[in-house]
Amino acid sequence: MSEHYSGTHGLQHEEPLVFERAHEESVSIHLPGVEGDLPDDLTSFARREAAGIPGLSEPETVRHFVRLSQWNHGIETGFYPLGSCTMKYNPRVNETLARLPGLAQLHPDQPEHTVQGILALLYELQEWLGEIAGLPHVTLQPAAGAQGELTGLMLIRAALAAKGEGYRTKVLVPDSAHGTNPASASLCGMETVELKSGDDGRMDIDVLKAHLDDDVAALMLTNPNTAGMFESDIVEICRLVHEAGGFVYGDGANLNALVGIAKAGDMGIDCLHINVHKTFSTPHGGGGPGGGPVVVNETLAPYLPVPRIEKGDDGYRLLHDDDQSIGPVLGSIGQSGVLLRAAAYIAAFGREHLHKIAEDAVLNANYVLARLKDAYHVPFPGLCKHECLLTDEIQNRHGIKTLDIAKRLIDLGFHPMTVYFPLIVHGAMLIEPTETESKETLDAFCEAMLEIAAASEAGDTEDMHAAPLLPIRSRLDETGAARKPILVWTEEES
Amino acid sequence: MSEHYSGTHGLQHEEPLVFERAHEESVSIHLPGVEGDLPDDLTSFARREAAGIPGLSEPETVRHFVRLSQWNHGIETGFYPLGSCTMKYNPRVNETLARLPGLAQLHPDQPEHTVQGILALLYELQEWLGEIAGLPHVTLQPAAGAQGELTGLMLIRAALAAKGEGYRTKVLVPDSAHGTNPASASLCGMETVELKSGDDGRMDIDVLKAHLDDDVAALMLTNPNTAGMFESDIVEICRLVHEAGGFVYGDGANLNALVGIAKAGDMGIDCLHINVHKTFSTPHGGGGPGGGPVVVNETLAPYLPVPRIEKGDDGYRLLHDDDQSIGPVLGSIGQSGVLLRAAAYIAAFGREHLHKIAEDAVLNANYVLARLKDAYHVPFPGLCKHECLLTDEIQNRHGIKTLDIAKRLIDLGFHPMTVYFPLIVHGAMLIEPTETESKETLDAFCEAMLEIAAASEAGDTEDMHAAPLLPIRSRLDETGAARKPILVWTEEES
Amino acid sequence: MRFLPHTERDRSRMLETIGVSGMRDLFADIPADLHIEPGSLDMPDALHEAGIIRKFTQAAEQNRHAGNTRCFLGGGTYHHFVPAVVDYVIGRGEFLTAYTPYQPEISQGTLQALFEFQTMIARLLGMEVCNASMYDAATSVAEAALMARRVTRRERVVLAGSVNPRYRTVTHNYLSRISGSSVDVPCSGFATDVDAVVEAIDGETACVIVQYPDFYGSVYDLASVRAACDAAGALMVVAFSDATAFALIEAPGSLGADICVGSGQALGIPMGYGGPQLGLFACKKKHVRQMPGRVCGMTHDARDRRGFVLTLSTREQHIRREKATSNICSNQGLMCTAAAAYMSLMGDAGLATVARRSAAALSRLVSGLPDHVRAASGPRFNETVLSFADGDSRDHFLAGAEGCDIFAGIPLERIDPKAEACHLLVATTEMIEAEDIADYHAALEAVR
Amino acid sequence: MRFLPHTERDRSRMLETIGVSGMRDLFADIPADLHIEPGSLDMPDALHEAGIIRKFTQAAEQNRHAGNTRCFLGGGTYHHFVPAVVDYVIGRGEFLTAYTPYQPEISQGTLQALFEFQTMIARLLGMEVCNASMYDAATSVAEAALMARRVTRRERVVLAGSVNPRYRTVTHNYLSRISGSSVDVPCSGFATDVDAVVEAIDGETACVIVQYPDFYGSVYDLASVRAACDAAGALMVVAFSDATAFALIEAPGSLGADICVGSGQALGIPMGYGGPQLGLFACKKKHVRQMPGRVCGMTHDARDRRGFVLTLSTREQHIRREKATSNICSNQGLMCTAAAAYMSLMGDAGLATVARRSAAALSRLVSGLPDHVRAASGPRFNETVLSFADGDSRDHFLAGAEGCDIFAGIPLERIDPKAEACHLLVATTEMIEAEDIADYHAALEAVR
Ligand SMILES: Cc1ncc(COP(=O)(O)O)c(C=O)c1O
Ligand SMILES: Cc1ncc(COP(=O)(O)O)c(C=O)c1O
Repeated sequence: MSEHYSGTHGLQHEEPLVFERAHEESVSIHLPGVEGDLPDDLTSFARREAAGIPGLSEPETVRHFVRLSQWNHGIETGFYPLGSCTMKYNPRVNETLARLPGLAQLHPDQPEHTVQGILALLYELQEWLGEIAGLPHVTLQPAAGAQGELTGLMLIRAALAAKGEGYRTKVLVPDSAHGTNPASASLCGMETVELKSGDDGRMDIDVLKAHLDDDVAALMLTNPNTAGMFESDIVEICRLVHEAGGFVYGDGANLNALVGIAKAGDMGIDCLHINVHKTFSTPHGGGGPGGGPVVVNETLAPYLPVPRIEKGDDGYRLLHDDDQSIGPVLGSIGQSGVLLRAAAYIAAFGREHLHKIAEDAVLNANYVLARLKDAYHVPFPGLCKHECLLTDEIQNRHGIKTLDIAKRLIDLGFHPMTVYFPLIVHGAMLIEPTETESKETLDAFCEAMLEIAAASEAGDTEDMHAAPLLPIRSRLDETGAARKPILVWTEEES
Repeated sequence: MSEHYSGTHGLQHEEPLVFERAHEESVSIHLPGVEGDLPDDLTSFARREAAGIPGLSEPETVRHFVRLSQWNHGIETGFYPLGSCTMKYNPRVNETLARLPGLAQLHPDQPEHTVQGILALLYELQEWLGEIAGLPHVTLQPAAGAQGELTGLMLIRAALAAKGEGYRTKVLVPDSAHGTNPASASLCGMETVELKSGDDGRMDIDVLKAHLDDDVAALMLTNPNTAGMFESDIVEICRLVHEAGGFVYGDGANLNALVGIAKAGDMGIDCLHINVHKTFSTPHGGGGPGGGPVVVNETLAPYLPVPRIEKGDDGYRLLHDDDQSIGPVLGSIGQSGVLLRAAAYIAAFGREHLHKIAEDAVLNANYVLARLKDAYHVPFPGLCKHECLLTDEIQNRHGIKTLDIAKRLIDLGFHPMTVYFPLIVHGAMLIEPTETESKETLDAFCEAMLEIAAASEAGDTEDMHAAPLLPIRSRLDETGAARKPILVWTEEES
Repeated sequence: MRFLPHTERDRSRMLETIGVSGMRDLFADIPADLHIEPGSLDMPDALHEAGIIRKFTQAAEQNRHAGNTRCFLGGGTYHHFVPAVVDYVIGRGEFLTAYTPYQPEISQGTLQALFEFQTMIARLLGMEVCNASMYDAATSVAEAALMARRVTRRERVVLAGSVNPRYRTVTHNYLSRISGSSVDVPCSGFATDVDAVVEAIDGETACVIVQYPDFYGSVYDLASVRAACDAAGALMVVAFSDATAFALIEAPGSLGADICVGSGQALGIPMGYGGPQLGLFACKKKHVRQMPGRVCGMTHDARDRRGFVLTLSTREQHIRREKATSNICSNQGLMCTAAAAYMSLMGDAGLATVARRSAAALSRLVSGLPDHVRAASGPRFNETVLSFADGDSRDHFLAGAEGCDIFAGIPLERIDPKAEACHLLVATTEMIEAEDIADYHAALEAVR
Repeated sequence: MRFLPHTERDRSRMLETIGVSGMRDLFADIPADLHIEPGSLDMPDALHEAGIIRKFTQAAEQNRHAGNTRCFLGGGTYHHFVPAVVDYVIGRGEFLTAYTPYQPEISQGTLQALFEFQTMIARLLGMEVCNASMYDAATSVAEAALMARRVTRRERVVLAGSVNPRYRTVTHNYLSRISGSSVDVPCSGFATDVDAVVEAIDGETACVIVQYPDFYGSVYDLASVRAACDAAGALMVVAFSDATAFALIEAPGSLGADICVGSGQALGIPMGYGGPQLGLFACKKKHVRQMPGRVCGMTHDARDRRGFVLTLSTREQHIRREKATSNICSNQGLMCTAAAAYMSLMGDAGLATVARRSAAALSRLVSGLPDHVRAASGPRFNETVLSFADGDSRDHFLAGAEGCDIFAGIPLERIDPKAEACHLLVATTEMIEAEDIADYHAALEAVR
């Protein structure tokens, strides 16, 4: 192992499934509450056969999950440069705060005068998000970015309907867009039209113009886009869409490049979702939870979902009913625990430091790009923003694919970048370092990438095809898994 | 790897020293407090050169220590059968409780009326420990078992002095005793006389008698002893010592075998320390902190250290002064945070379950003994208590030593047992499973031990001499380390 | 700034490598008039960690919470006990700070936990397969309706009026922008009107959605609904709000559910003022390719060792884009791990105890009611409706109870805007002790 | 019982393997009359986890703590800020639930952390080597005296009277049962009487123990003490109670300390009502084989990779038994890891800020005192003595301040029984804000 990278090594245990650990009987757990038999009138409904939930003792449970945890790479254990995912450090103090009984143990239907503290924090977050985006009206309800998209499109449809233009249902989506954009459009009953990106990886204004007609409800656009490029024509783009009677929906997944630098509202964007689990550092948790607040301008504000947090003379309250509102998109006011962590992240930076998030994020991406641009093909040269896009074009000549590079990185101690996304280039490798990584880590990663490129050049590719060799598992049979899916464990599978 | 044991594998990173990670300047951390320069009258005392403490950012610090943590075996990651150490599960809820601001953020010199809650908990713990040991007078002050020993011997000296027998300074200590016993005696200004154990690993009454004279201050004895054997003659032993004018000091490190089964006080023991980090499950923390409360009978009670927690009509208070007291042995009332965890462990078992600690602990040790007794030499056959003692006598014939067995266990996924202690047998392997291990784990461990024995028998010993092969480091050069000690890092060492 | 590792010297060296002269040059592609002055946002100054702790602690202290009150609130969120172990497990950085397990070789921890979760949930619900989470129960119900439409290629969705109004509103909201209709079937007496539901099922019906136990806590026979679905070729979707129920009463799968959806919050997740919640989604195996959301499958690695991967991703947005079964991407992964740890600790026996005590507490509460309050009739699990003479007497009681540290129930109209303002939705869990019920009764007596 | 994994069936199978018929048989070697009836202890019944949480939470709520008061208490324990990261690190099971690193191959985490700790502490104190912890400052001082006796083969120990009385009492206590004498040198004006200390050093003296800054916070020149030690062949032992001081004022090592001992509690460890604390112990390298306690050393493994081990164990009780340098075995290992994490986060700059603000707060406090209170004169770090006209006026003020959520100081006689009952020992840290000092002054004015 070179001195540059950490590699991976061993002190981890094989661990069976929890079902294989289970005893014949579950270990008795001592619980509070009212002793009592099954109430009489429920006996005829009683469950006949036990479900088969293990019931391990506490020591066994802890050891089981601690061992499992050690099979994961996390941002706390290593670099995690997944493009479009903004895997940054998750402050530990935020975990403590979100667990304060006075914040975590609140029922969503407590009388509002008993939850003024949390409402104040959430209300303040709304204001901060509105200010950062330059779009002052906010809903915290959407549970993640994708739901934010759905919410935003619903708002746009509501505004169009109010204008008597309910017939507009076409949504323009660049071919570089994330899959959730078209999927959200469909869910909202709209048709997606894909816009081919220009040769520079940016939106092609002519292509856009060609699609702007009376059916257009909205353009959904990500800025910087998923190739990491800022859409420099953004003002013109928004103007054109507005002129054509449509709205501009901003996918805020890449907000990390812009915090404190430029505002979506100033660009002409009408509506933006913010993935707080990206830009504002709430932990990804192996898939979620996230949070996808939506910020909008004056025009869309009347339609925001209920319940809404309002500030009155006698404190904060929840507005549950509003005729113009599109109604709720979730069964609660939002992912409160996640939102509190986002508020804590923003508070730690504050006015004077918030722009440094974007500065260091963009600095890091450009640094990686600068160090790798000779060894890897850069499809869209020039400045990138918070992430940089490479392809495997050069390595392909030696039979090395993006996947091989990714898996080899694992053996060198790094989580791979996002691979094969965006779809607009062949063999994409999208690298997003985020602002919380040190130069030392970036250098180590670049050394690893350069070593892979050199090895590929030298035909020294055996390790790469077999990679990863060091983790607890080597490449997994994903095809087999999909062909004959085994989604639950049964004694026969063992 | 057999299906029986987990082995160890890899997803762990090499990680440099924190000094090697450091930047030229430290990253600025934002702190509270009163802004201000160095007060004038301190300028002449100002430090001239910075110490050279790294100053990493928070993301770097977390990753550094998380990676280091993964290089450790802990009770949460696997079986830890260190004899005499009682490595049992440390309940997670106790960690939460000990961190409650109302318990953790108390200054030891707050007025007593502002700390009634914690005093109540600690007072209750005193009562519980006294009841469990049958020795009702308690000090929570000693910081660990060894300090408990010192404290106990001080009490004994005080009681002897009060009787005008201050000349008694001889302490009888079986040769199976833990090293702290003679070391504590020396520290207390007493002379140790070592008693040779009998052939059955127990105290030899004749040897004892031969040493009982007018100089004897105390017998220090561990029961069950460090060979895991109950001193069945305990009542007679105590009687003899008392008759000779001495006291019996009990080393309570092995209390786990007796909780709720039998009381030290009933046996005639005058004074006992309790390692709460063993019997009552406070985490060992890679070396400490521990807690070594001392429980004593009526005779020794007047001399207990101050401050003492007393219960009065108007609540609890600390008694700081008492003429008869030996005075404080620590700068505070004790390791409060540790003691609270112990109280929580006891509370979870309560009256009806406490004896199950000892029952399952003893069951587990005897089960392991039963499974291994044909493959390994058992120096003292018969029932054991909470731990069982084997030796490498059989394996020695094939050139395999206790150390090799221990290191091989590591590769099979287990922490080794205590090795080469007690000193009364050659190549000791002292195995203490504790009550919180499952039969499944014990079986896996026994399989591993049997496989090692079989491999040794078959001369298949290569792996054993080279072991461990799987962890992040192989055998370390301990001799070199001691010969030319490098105890701090300097740039030249790198 | 303590989260940013660079020193100024690092920054200048990096800028040099990039070949630009200053930080602002990195943003040269952003039109100048879009740039805002650094530090010009209208925001408070940065807070140090101690200040943030102070701020949040003070806010927390302004709230009253389930730790220092007796909480009889339900309506989809329940104050069950959460063992400290659960929180420790999901607080470990390796679970907490991992992304969606796209690289399975270094994500086996999350993946095995998800597989265990899926298995346990499927078993608890009596269903064949289960995904690795939706946002919450309300969106799970909506997604179930959408899935039923895909499976049956029909567009009409029938919802029992006794389904939690929040689930229904979100479902109607999700369905209202696409073709087809969704209808609510009125309920009666704070219970499901099974006959009316059966009546509403027709040959166009993609699915009927019932809640079991229903929104009002009522437990009832689903057989006729199942039969009507069979007759009409519709799917039966069973929703629920407290998953512990199925350790006690028959699981929806055994009652014939084609899709079973609801909340997993009861399984080790704090109430959290509404989130993060956990939406559960289970269905019959034959429909699995129409299921929304992430799912983990068992497979093996190149050395033939058992391992786990995300699978069936051709259903998902990142592959199928506008044709995906759902737009969901980030989900509630960590909450699945929490639920898995919770269920491992509890086991069948522990879950049954939780459910039995929750039900026993309700029985006890109801059986001791003074006669000026009426409880809804019929079998109930751990939730029911109490009716007062009028809104004033109810609100008077609520205020009095609050004074005794009791959150005595949710005014029904808060969740169900159509309800008269004199009812309380009341729920119990194992966190309610006999003494708390006595105090509840006393508070009722006090306003008699 | 949730901590015990066995089912009854497991137990019977195991008993069978052992070859006994019942659990009681396993205790047959214990004389029958010693057996007590299972369940007969006079103890409360078992509490479930929710009950334990309730019990401890209620107890915690009866206490007032530094989180909701302003704490001006010192005397060896200080309310410095502890970043959440520190607590997370030491809460990770791999650090928390490991034993002393006897098997270095699977304990490199603890060992490297200890090595980093030793290095950082040595650097902070300006000393050459450092061990991996003593129980607390008081026992560290006692062990330093014992070590100095071994090094010099002399028996007389001189303690400045300005050493924390608790450290002195424990030290006298440790020394009183072995031959040799230990003497206290009176101090004057709440500061160290350097001349008297120098005076007390003679040719029999093993060491002189001074505290720096002393118990009263006073900072003074150690040069003459060092010179006197050199002249007499005695060791100079420097004790301290707030290790952050040495980010600001010259380190004891640079002032010539042979042994430097004190408290590491200020370095990331909560006050914890007295424990767990952290005793620091550093010395010159040439004396290392007389040092007490565990120590970690750098070495390499069989494949020549850098690694760490516990070393110099031939000094210790488990090898040397009655001839060991100390009886210490379990120590404060986890607190070393906490201190290492704390110092990594702080760095030179952060520690200097902590120290500077602690001192600045004291200056501000003292400079604004009304004239009915007198502060001790001379340079002070973050602690001083305030004197009142009499005990009543002091106690009156203390009570008033407490009413304003201020713990205004420790009555000096509580720690130093010989002191008159009209003084307050007052300490400040970076947790004290300007506003808190204003409130302190206001409280003083209020009782004028
Ligand atoms: C560009 C982009 N848009 C939308 C999303 C969807 O956001 P979420 O996962 O929060 O639903 C993502 C998430 O990866 C994304 O990268
Ligand atoms: C038998 C015995 N006595 C005494 C001790 C010393 O206890 P402590 O480490 O708590 O000082 C131990 C610790 O290992 C022990 O096993």
